[in-house]
Amino acid sequence: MSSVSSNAIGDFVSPRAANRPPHTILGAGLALAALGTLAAVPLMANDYWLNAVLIPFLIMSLTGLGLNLLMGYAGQASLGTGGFMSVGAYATYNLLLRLPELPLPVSLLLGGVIAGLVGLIAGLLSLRIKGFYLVASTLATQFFLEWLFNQYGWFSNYSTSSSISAPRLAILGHDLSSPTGRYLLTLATVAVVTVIAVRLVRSQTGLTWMAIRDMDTAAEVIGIPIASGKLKAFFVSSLIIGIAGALWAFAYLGTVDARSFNLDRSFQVMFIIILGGMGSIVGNYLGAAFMILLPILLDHIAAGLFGGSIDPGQLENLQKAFFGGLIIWFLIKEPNGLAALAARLGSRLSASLRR
Amino acid sequence: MSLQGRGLRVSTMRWLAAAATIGLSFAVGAVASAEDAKTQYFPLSTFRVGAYASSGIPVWAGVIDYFRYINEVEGGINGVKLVWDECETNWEVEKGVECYERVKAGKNGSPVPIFLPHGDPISKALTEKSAADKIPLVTIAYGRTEAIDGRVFPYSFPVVFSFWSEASSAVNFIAEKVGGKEKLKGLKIATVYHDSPYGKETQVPLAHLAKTYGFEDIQIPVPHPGNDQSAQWAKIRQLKPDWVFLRGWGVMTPVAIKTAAKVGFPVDHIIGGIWSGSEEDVRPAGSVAKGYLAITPFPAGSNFEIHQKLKTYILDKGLSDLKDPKSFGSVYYNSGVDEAIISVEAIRTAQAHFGVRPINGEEAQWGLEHLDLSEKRLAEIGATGLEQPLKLSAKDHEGGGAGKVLQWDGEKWNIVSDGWVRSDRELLLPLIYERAAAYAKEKGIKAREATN
Amino acid sequence: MSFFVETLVGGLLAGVMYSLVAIGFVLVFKASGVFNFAQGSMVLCAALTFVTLRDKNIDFWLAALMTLAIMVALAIAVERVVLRPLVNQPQITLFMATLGLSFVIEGISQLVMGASVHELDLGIVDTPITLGDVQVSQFDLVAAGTAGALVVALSIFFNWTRVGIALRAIADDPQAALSIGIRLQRLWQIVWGVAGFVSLVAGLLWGSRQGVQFALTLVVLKSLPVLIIGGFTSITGAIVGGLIVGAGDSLAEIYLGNLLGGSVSTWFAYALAVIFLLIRPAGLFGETPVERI
Amino acid sequence: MAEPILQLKDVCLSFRGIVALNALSFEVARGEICALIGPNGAGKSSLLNVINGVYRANSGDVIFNNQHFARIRPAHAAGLGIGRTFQHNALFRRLSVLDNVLAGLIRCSRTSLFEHAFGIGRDRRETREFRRRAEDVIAFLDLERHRESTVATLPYGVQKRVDLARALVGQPTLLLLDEPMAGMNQDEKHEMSRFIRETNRSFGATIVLIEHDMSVVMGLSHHVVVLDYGRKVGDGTPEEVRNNPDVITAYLGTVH
Repeated sequence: MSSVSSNAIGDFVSPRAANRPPHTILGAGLALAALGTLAAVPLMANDYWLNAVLIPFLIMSLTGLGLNLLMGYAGQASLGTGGFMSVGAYATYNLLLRLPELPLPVSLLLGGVIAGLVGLIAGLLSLRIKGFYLVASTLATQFFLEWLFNQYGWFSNYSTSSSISAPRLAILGHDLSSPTGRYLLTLATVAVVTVIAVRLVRSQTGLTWMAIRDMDTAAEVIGIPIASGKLKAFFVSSLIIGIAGALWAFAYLGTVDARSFNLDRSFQVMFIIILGGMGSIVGNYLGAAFMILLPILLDHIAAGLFGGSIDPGQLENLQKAFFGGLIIWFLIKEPNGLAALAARLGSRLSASLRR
Repeated sequence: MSLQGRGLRVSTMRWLAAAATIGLSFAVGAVASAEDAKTQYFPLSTFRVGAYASSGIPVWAGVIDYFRYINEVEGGINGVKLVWDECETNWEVEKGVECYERVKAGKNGSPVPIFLPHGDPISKALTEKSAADKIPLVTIAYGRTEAIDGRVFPYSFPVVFSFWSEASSAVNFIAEKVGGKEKLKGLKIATVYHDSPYGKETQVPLAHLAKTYGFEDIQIPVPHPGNDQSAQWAKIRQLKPDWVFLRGWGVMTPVAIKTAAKVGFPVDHIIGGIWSGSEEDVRPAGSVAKGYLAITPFPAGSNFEIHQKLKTYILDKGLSDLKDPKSFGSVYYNSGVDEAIISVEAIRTAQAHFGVRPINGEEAQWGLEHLDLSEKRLAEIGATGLEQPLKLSAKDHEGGGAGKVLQWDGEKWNIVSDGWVRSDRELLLPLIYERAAAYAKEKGIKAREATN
Repeated sequence: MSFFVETLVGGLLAGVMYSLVAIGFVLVFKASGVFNFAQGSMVLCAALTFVTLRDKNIDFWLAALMTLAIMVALAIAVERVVLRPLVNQPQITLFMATLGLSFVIEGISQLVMGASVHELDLGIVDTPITLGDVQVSQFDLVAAGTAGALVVALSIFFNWTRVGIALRAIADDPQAALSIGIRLQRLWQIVWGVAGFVSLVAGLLWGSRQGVQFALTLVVLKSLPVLIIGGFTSITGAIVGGLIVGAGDSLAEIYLGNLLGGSVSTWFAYALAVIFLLIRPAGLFGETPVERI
Repeated sequence: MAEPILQLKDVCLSFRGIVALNALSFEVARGEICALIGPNGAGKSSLLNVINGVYRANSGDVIFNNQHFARIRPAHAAGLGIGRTFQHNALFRRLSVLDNVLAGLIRCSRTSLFEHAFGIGRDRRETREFRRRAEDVIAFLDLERHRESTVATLPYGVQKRVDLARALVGQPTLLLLDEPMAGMNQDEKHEMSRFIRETNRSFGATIVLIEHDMSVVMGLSHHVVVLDYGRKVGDGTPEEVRNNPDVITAYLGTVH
């Protein structure tokens, strides 16, 4: 019980969720439908919904996706997520600033790649350290990066606040600084990355990751390249997280400093994938919905129910406690995450349809 | 299976409920009742939970009490009553932005005149958004110092006391103590600062002042949250500065005071900055804090005229937002009152120009840039001594730039500086304008012409 | 030189304060394999309860006793509501659950006892003592003493009481222990109770040092590297780790800080921990899990 | 006796002072089925672990295909064509049978991360190729009806077969089977023996296996090596071994 094994993390993945979801075609169809709806949103939603709800929701889903590849598929837990987001953000910022001739998507991608390389370096630890000690050691990366960007003015172009703010966002002359523009930029990025991620987890690479997750010792004996597998996982994961970080900085907040990517962020993302479902792509979206939308929802409900009647401070504390309780409740009721729940719903649905 | 089934049904229902509620709140958000509102909407972003709640709570109390006073006693601003609702930020950037986005559209047709971000990081995150939405940010004693240049930052107002003025006034107070600025030469002044963008804001001005007056400028960072400072104060003990300028936030201040005592540094030679100078900062330090100094634009005290009014009309009537009456007249409470006064006066000025009605951000921006809080006006409000006279313009979004120095006697703060300690604004403004220009250049902003 | 010694001593003593928190982690992890992130909230909860009682002019020891009672009640509740349903879940899930738990504890404590900052005076005069030309803080000495006493008490508890022996059995081989009829739930309740007691002690010392306020929860962040270095399962490790981290931090802040521009202590402890891990992947005193195929 | 594919010379191995293998020497001829027998703790599994580099011999020499590799990494051993199944189930529990078998081919993959991400270059061809090879082995070990099911849900006997399939798909020249029939009933054992014999014949793989059930061993193997406390006490054809007095005292007496 006191022994710590990397499988502890792998064990979490529900068998079905691991690879090749049951009804792939159905899934793809649903995904397309969802994408369509999301793309149509700007027509109806107001700025508040784009700026404060949908954009962060999408970006956090993307971050979850990144971490899920590392943790849910390759079984390597990390709390460096916030740090990798900040690398993506600061790298993209400096690329946009210092190489203005680069088109936005390229800078985004390069920013991601740089984050990926940093992740790869951090991932070297995983070659020797396992399980919880690895989790704890990724905190070193988290805090170091936070410090680095706060400490050295160069990264933030020596702005007084050592915070960075979005240069003009534009693709081929189309200005994207409007809420709708930023929303569509985010949506497009998320869609593309998701498709690639799905390809990846169904490829040899994905298989390698899951083999490492399920039984690393055996995997090594049958000649699966453990080390490179782990490092690839760290690279890809951090790359995606980096892109998400850049979007968070420029498509969502507009201005950030390193503390927007602090440990709480890392925890938030880990919540997203655990509540959503480890080793599941859909899970990231469900988890993000839970973590981003629910607090706002609680806020609205609370305001609606007891607006004014109770002292707002008390109300806030109540909400916090309630949210915490909800998380625990979910972990107990749905240990395999919302994805498993959704899968069950789906199968029930199709069953009832057949009847 | 049956159990699974139940879990399933329950969760299905929850999600339906969730969806419904989202839809509902969305509808509510969208349907801003078309009927032209007679009231002035004034959203408040608050932090009543999280690490800084203790500092936040008295602030809103101050704001809300003054608003209530305006509504109850003066019947609103020229008859236009204020309505407000709160949005919790936890002092986190994301939540702050979310709140801003939630409220910026106004409420029931009543527009947002002014947004008080209440948090240095939040205000920085909102700088551009607010300019785009034409909603002025009033950041009293925090926020971007460059924003003093309204030609580049039309919608950011670091009114009253920017961090640069804070630093400069602190130095000038030391000069006052040692007997003249020429005596500053050769002094060692160590700044112990919260290692964050906020904490670093004073590095540039202090370096400049050190060059000008010939004192030695020592900078000692304290990592967030600052609950262990043995290393920093060991360093102080080694360097033996004559004065320590303490720019903390949250738990950092009491720990600093206690650790100072631990290494035997005289507490009456520590000058706390604006955010290290409240009751909430020194009380936890206990007896060792006796003699501790702090510079602030919101002098503590409950015997200003306005406080008498607030007491009779609000507190005694049980209308106050203050849960613990001890905080009445505390630094943070008074900062709230200050904020409220400036906001209300800005709206008043705007009304004088655009007509008596709920006014929007653009009009409030004009109001702020033409705000003139003369001695006379302050006297009418009853804020003489609480608030310094100030006059804003497009070229100067700060106005005042002076603070008072308080000393903690173990029970309460006493004002020990004679009147307001001015900062060397004329010395620093050129630097500020330079930085603003640089910012404009980086962002491709075209500085507008100063209208006044 | 005296400056160096002073920094070192100051650091070591500061480190002990972190050990105090780390010990709580170790206890829980040993017994239930749970990496209890709510430890920080428990520290806050304990301190807040204590001062609230004190503000009602309740006698010191009585207040301490009542607080302890509340912490034990909390421990039992946690075992019932959180741990029992999650038994056999992977550690990461339990870890996340404790994060959720921390929200609950923080939310409720502040809901009930408010968010304002309290002073906590243990009546320890904190005038520095000077040995040679090296200054030492009385308060820190007291803290160190307390920590030492705590460790002794705990090691007696674990080596001589039936609970302790049962606990070691659990740590060694859960199945076997269960099969010889050790009641896991009861054991967990006891251990979490003890952890509650430890967090009370930590809460009092930290509280009197920085005032009782939300920031108390943040001490966790510094006690993590302490754990990594010492190993998740060793109380001795917690102390040694604390000393290493404390000393390392202070010296780094002074000597490395000058090179790198300060605040290095935000990450230095973790970097140190990683270096230790690379040498000993399960911490100085932790047991390495054996892998057979 | 044909030329040896595998030779061990004075291999010694000990953990924290406990001797697992004591100056052990024997040879395995190409294409034979060699059984390692001996009571529990005789060091059989340790021996396999030395052969494919999981453990490193403290001294002595291991020669495979005339290359010396007492100091080899498991991955490398696999690359040289040493397949391996495990005593304690070491399958990828949450993956389907097909994926488990495919995992056995990963080491043969020549495609890059980039190709996988975009499904370009050799990726598609390789995927098809691997799929075919996996299907063949699955058919050979008649696992078709389990192809898509998660291994954790399969009966023990079948899992053992999946383990074999995973090792086999890489077309090893030497196959190490660690108690392939442990915990099987007679029918399953016979079935498994058939598969092993088939493997040996049609894939031409040399097989070294650990087994307790003497009847199976005697029926199946061409060559038997008897271990006891890390020493070799018998080596020869089943008949020779059956009639070897040391073996009888050391071992046969103790088994059912």
